Amino acid sequence: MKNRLKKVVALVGTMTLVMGMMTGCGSAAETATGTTASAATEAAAEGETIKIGAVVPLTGDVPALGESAKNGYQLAVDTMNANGGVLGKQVEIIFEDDENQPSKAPTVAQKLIAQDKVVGILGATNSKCSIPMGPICTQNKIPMVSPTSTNTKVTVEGGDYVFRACFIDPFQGEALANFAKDELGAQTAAVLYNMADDYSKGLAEAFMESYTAAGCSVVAEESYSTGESDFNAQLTNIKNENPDILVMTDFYSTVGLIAKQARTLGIEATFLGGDGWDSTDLVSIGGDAMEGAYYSVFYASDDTSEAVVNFKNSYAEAFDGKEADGYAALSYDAAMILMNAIENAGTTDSEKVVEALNSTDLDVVSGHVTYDESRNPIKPAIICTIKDGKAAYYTTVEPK
Amino acid sequence: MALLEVKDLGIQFGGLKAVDGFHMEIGDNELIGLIGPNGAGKTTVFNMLTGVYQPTDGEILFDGSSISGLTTYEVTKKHMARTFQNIRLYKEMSVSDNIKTSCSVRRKYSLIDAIFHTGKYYKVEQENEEQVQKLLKMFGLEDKADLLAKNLPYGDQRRLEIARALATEPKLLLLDEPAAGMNPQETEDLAVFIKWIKDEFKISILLIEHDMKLVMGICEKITVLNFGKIIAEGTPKEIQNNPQVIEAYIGRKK
Amino acid sequence: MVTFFQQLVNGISLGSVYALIAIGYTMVYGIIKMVNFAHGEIFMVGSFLGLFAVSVLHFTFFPALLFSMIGTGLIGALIEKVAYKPLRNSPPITLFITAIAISMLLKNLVKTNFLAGPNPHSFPEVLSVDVFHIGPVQVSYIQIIVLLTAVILGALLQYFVKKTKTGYAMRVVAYDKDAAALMGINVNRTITITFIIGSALAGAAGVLVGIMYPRLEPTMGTLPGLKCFVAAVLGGIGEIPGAIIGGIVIGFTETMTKAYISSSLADAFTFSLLIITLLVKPTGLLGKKTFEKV
Amino acid sequence: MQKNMKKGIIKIVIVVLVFILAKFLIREGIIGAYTERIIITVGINIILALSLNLIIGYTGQLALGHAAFMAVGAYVSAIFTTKLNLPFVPAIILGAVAGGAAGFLIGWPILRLKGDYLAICTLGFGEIVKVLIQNIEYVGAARGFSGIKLFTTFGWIFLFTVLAYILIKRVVNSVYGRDMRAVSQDEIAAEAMGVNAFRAKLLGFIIGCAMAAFAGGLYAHYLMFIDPVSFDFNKSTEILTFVVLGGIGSTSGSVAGAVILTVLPEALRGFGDFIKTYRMLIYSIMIVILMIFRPQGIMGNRELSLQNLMKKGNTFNIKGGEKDGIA
Repeated sequence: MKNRLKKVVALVGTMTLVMGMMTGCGSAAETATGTTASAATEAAAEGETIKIGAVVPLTGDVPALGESAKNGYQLAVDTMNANGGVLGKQVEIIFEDDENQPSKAPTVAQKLIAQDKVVGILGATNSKCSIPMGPICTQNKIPMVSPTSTNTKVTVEGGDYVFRACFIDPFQGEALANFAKDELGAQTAAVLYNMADDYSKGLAEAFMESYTAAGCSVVAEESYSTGESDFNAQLTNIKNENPDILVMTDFYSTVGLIAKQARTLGIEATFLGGDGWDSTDLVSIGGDAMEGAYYSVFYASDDTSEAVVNFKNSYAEAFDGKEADGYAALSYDAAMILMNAIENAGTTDSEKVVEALNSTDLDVVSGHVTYDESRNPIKPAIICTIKDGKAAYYTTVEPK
Repeated sequence: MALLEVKDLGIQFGGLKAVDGFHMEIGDNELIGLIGPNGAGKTTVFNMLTGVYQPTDGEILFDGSSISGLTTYEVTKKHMARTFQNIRLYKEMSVSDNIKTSCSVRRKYSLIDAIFHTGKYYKVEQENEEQVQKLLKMFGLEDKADLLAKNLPYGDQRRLEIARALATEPKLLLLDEPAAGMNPQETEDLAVFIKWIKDEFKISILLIEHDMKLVMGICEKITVLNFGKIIAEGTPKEIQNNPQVIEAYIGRKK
Repeated sequence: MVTFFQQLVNGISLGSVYALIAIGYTMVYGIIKMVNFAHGEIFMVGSFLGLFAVSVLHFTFFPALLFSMIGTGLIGALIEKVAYKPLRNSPPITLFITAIAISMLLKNLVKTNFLAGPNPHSFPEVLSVDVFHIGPVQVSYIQIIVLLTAVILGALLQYFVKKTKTGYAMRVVAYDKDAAALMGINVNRTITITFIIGSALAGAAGVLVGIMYPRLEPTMGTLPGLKCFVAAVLGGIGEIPGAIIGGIVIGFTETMTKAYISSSLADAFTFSLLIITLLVKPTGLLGKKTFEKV
Repeated sequence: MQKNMKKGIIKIVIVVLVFILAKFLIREGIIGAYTERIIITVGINIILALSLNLIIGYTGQLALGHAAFMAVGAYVSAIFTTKLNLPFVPAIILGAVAGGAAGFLIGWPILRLKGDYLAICTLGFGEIVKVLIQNIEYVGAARGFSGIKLFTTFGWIFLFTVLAYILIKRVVNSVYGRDMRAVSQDEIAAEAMGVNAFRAKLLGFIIGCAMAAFAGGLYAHYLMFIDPVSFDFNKSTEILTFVVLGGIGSTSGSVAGAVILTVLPEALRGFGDFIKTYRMLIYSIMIVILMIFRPQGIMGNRELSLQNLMKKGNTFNIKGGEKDGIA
């Protein structure tokens, strides 16, 4: 009998341990008065700091973007705290890693809201994480500002609490299409995109739509999937069509590779691309094949406007000489937009902060920001070009 | 009508005629021996009878219907079970589960019964359990029911393999060198044991064996195979002083 | 018509890359009947070793190739000794799961900041980039080098396996590991040598691929690894000439699918090719029939 | 008959008690929204681990494309609820049926293959499904399928996880489970004992795939957004690690593996960056060591079940299969 009793006690013990572990790591901060999250934000306001959450891809397949985003957010918060913080209180930023996975983003957002009692969330960096995160923030009535998610669904399906700091794919596609038609006078285009990547496919489709609408023709549409490195088959078909421009809407590492293979195959078309190109490694991988290429970007690193220069210097200073890329700049802007809205709203109550966000009228690093009715910013797109191995500002495309 | 009728059975592996013109008849409740030097084709005959190999020619009639061309489990369903030369038990399963698996050939219930634990499920499981206990008692394995098959001593593993074959309620049991690796005393017990099974279960047994004492002792008829052909058939006494058999085993006297 | 020949050249050049990796796969599987799932990752490590040799040690092409082959060979031997040897006679599932774990380990190890870090790197130009024109069709210098290396290494390996003593020992171990041990063949040494050669070949392929497609990232090994297993199986697993033919066929079909059918379904075609081959002719084009004796 | 009935009732009472306790904790806010999300993820991962364990552990077939069937279930059920406005439960059941059908479709040709070939073919099938979904615009292709209604709550998850556990226990302890295990031990001997080996393997495969699809349905209606990339080879390996860590061929082992590997990273979320950044590295090293020193995983083929506890003798009595006829 004793033996069996001991075993029963052991099982009950392990059961409670597991339950404890689960509730423990979940409820440490939650055993507040069990009120809904939004009311809790008032409780936090009395505390000494204003807590803001930030969801970034620190691990997973794009940690470089995560690092830039984290630096951008941190710099914005430090600058804000330096001159008095928000509503007289210091701002505390809490980072969480979504591993660039759609299944992880909502969980960490929920953690930030429920456990850390944040008043607003910055992120996520990529659209595929922002889309599932949006409804969580709206449900919990916590404002969310995504710095670099360009997929339209982020705000459309995210709900009233979801904003973003960058332009959306259709606008970037349209800007590129008009730029190609008017500035470059290109009548025929070939498009090569990564059909397994939501950003690449989205931007390619947006470009093709605007380009054909503007009266030009897409003579070749080719695609590939993630991890592929041989594009000769697609490029040979494209060479056959002899297009004026070749549009590649993927990230800098793949674009560099395609550009090299295209030039080796003897394709003379001008290369065109989107914000995914924005990295110092683009030229190191693409080499001189990138010379004379154009790409739309959130911000031009060699822009001479005072806001950009200050940002770049303080970024280099804060992060031992690292050069700020588009992701860092936009993350910085998103943080500024959110903090500015809290300042204007005079309280951390989310309804008022959302109202303030909607009426944002602010100059940030990537230009002047005001919001349209579906909470997307009306902002110019900047076109850069690669001249003797370096990215150079070329022109700005104003929103219609 | 004989239980098993084999006419002109043969199989060819590439150029080699492994078995040629094999014939045999087994009536009800008979114990037949099949002997021959190593590589004579004994196990190949077994594998043809049980559907492991498809014979290239010849006919196998069992219990009135032809079974040449059926798969192994269809042959077993028609009440012919076998054991293997080197023991092939389910090593990581318990002794009782090894036997219970064979019971499902006869008594089965649908997946729905299994999931919703219907009355039929309990009835069939109960019957299977009873049969397993019966066989365990008969084979003296009841106290080892929960042990893993791989942990049993060699003799018990041999007996478990026979018990597992008997659980499929065969009419004809094929034993492939059951006495392999046994000392004289164990072979002696095995001979008594096989005879007892034949009478207790009222089944026929076809026995492949090298141990002459065992085969001559208990078999009613013996067939001798050499290089795939039958060289002699008859009662143990006839076989013992048949010149071809002696020659096949011992070689010709100069 | 011109594009067809150009696509043909593209197909063969891609195929020769796959052949180079497939040789390693087929050798290891042929000898110890084990799919070294981490082979794709050893190929990736080979690329990074090549990059290290060229950019840090400033080696030229040939010394960098040797450096990478020696490096990957040692890593192959280490993996075999540490992870695979203790499991030599455990069920295939355990071995397969260990291989998956090793590939995860290599991928994440290279991803750490101590080594290459997560971001893509570019391979400096070591071989001349000029291009030859045979009529309208053009072939780049690197494509020729890769094809030649695949054929030469394949022939060398075939000679080694068929003619030398160790090669003979390998074939015996492939046939029956336990019997070979009884015949006085040092089975462990033979298996280690097999792993060294297989991994060194993957290292060579890594360097060549690094030069041909100069974008290196820790995850670059998985997809080619899979496709080269398909090539090895298609050619008849365990057959070295089969691996080369299998590689060329896979490279060819992939290129033709991309060119003429749909470039987004190319991978699906490659894997369906694998499933069809295994069902129609499980031993592949050149493989021998083996069956289990009851 | 009564003895089984008595034990059955005790188990049901315990399960209901735990449910009420959990519901109470949630209402009181002791289990906050964040922990509730973890519990839901744990539930889904348990069902996935149980379904894969049926294929790998009991039927002995190393299938590496499990995430593909989860994808089939997720997308099919999402189409039914979001595009055709079917209610939740029929939709995920139809998703499971679709998963089972896909299991049959791919199982029929592939299950004739052995060991390594089977593993690579199922892996290849996983990639094919991913590429196909990426090419279907109706479900948003690579951009993902968003706007799926939120249906999966704690209540549903608790119910379906318990049901899944009971289903697996009952299949494993039935004639069909024994046939599967016999086939995985020695296919030729099993056939000689009257077991149709191919059918046993196919049945195990279909049930496993249907259950994975069911879990996919729950996943889709909890995350409200699914995209092809989240059902790739990494997801299949993740499920494989649950089964391997828990113990291949042990039902409660799979549950333990799923719980530990889901709660651990969340519990460690608070601690230093070291574990977070090197998590995958630690997992892979752990598996290699595990395979060498403890290939049977934590639980081996033992079973921690109430049944053993009630009996004299130790909780982890070593025996081949599950003796108790009841869940």
